Amino acid sequence: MINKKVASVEAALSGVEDGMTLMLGGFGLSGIPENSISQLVKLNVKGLTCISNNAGVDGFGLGLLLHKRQIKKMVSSYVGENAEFERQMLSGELEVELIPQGTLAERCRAAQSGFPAFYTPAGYGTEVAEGKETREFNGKMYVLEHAFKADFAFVKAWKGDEAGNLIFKGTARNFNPNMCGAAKITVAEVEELLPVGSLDPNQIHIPGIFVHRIFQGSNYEKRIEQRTVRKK
Amino acid sequence: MINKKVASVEAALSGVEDGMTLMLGGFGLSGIPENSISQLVKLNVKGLTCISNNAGVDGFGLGLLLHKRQIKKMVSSYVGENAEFERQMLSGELEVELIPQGTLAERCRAAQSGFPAFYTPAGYGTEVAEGKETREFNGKMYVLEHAFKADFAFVKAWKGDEAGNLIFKGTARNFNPNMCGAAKITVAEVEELLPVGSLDPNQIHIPGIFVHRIFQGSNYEKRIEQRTVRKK
Amino acid sequence: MALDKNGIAKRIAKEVKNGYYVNLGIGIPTLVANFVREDIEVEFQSENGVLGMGPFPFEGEEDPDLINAGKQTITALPGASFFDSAMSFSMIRGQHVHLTILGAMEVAENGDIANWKIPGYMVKGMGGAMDLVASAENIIVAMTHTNKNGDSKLLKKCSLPLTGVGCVKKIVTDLAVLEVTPEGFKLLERAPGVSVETIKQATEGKLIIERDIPEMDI
Amino acid sequence: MALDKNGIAKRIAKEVKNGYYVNLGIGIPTLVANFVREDIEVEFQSENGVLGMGPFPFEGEEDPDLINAGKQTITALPGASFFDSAMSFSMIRGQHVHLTILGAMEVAENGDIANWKIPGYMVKGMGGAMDLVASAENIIVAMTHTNKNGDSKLLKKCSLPLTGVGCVKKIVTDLAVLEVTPEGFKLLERAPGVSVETIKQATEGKLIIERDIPEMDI
Repeated sequence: MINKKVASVEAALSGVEDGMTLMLGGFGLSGIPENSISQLVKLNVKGLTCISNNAGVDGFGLGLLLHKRQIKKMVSSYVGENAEFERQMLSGELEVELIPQGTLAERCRAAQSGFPAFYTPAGYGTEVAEGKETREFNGKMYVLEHAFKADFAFVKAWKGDEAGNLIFKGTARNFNPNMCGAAKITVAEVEELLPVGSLDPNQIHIPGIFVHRIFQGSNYEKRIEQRTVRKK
Repeated sequence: MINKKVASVEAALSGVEDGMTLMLGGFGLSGIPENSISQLVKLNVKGLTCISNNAGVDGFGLGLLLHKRQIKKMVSSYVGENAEFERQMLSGELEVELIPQGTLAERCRAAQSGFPAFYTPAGYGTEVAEGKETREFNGKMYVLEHAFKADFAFVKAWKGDEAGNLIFKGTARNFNPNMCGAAKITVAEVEELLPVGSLDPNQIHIPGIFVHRIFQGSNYEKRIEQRTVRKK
Repeated sequence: MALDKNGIAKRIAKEVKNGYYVNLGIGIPTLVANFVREDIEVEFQSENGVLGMGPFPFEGEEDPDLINAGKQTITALPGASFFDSAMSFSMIRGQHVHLTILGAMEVAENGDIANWKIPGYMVKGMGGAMDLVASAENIIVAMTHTNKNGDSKLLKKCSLPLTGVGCVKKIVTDLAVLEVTPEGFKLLERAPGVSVETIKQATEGKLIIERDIPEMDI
Repeated sequence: MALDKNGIAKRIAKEVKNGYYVNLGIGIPTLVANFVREDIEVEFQSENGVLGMGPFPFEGEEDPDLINAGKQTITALPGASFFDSAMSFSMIRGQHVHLTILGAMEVAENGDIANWKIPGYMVKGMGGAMDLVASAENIIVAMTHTNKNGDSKLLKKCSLPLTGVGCVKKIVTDLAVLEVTPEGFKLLERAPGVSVETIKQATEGKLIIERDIPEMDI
């Protein structure tokens, strides 16, 4: 067994530098790597390119990095929950690349899996396809999309073991598994870090080979964006 | 919940006809759809194209279909365990397309996922790439490979529920998940068919949406190809 | 009288057939789940990674690890499954999801749809909408027939950046049900009490009216 | 004296470093696992869907649902995981596996390898070998220096259909350890008691001999 455990969030993020490209898991505020984001704020690294489906909200998630102007560019599919984001984008301080959600997921998976490029129908005929190669297969048009290149991927899992194996929970899974191994270094934070042998090998969502550093996270806030209930 | 349960192997294979293209899960004899194969033998459908990593052995697995000359063409990565196979291939009775194992898996996954084509490095510079488009990305050469098109996919899982959700066991998983939803109709046979609600939604390997028919298998033989042991 | 949101959702619910896997967009489409007949088998998919989505949770039972694509807390029904984003879009792109219901700012008479961007004003992003409209075989748009200024949203040609081309099959608005045909918007049904003339006035794109147009049965 | 299979495996085991994920081919490569130092952390991957592969099971503990790529019954160590074939080749193609050790029928001085087909005679297929050699950054070939007829397997150019081009980095045979360089096969080590002259005789491709060639330390 190859041990991936690091003792602290500081050790987990060692090597993160200004100008790097980062992947961050999560959908909305669900399944985001809260501890890694806090540490990025503390490190105050600047000029970051962040690949993440969303950009957090004011005061939480990636909103914390936006507030400190650490992000140069966001690559996302949906960014509509954040006034500071909107201000920076409209003023031109922040560069934004919006791409279809399925394309975002698959560009991560392509990087994880060693595929340089693939053809997808999403965005054909729209501004998303401008400047990109398009091609017909079986009478339907597709756009050529490329694997992402990133320096660090930060993911959040429910359970993990010291070999780096990960299990996610509910819809907090989302982009997290697809980002594992999709960057030069993958850092996983987990709610529960267990000794090797604690997880059923049949139920592991992401084998440890895709994870380079794993650490026990703490103080998860797990904020709910749209609390919606019905009456009993 | 959409119920996918069918009462019998006969019902599960209804619609299978001469000349169809079939996908069959399994690696060697591990995780093969034993019941569906038996029924194919019984139906005596002919002129089949079979996409399967291996071609069984004499007298078991796809070897049973070969013996009855039901297969016109095999699409596989490794076929070396079967004397009847070799005889038919060398005599020209059987058409054989050999493709790299990772390409085989991904061509299934592409069909499942709606990707018409992708670039992979496997086979570049070899006869596998002959007649195929090749292309350089980042200084490395890749081959364009296409999604499979198949009529039926036959897979074998460990546990399943009536909604068609599947859980596989050990290395009997192999190609089975990648073939689900990769053909027009996917038929899953399971060792244990459970009522809906019996499986943890977090531990499902293949959601029922990829499975059209599911049935309780019986009399699994699970033959071992290379029994290898060490001494106590 | 023009339908309200629930009326539109109620009419669309009739398009949901037995055995369908359905993806519901944010807004009016979300309401459709409330009106689907209870005697048919239907499963709802949400692109953030759940199949077999159930109703909102009871108060106190919200789970931050269980949300829908609108970031609302939800529940999972028996038979549900969770999966990653790549697999979720395998379901969508691979056409395993049978019906997509989503909102729109504009639809053109050739089936083009625009619903993700108003240049210089609103730039929230397309989320999963571009994958959905490029992939789904059956796309129903749920929207009001005109915008807040009273301008038609059923156009000859979209003025806003497109989400997808030639993909919309059916439109249900507060005024009418329309089918997108090679010849233009074919009027199928009127909202109860709404005249054909009112629909004509509210439709900029080419409107095809054959025979008498029945009222919706909702 | 020329090494036997175990000798070749033992020498290759020294190439396995701490923290490596390793894929072992069928035959001699499988034996390498027996000789890896016990004080380093290594995990073995088998492309049929297991990471953290352990030794063969004790008699009576064989599980038909737990085999390696050679279809042999195996065990899984603590920390192991099972996965599907697409994910398995994600590990391989994505270069997450650090070292691939496989057999060969021929290797050319430019690093080409042939190991899957003898036209008209043996056509078993490439299995995962083409993916492995096209993807791995570090490929070691384990083979005898000559074939049964005494012909060299280290050639100027492969005569058999290729498995991959320019990919082999190192070769360990019963006679020698060689590195594939832009100039040809660079002789690094001799098997104990085997002379440079013997290796020269057995090598058809260009052999580079710089300085004294040490004996292997096994």
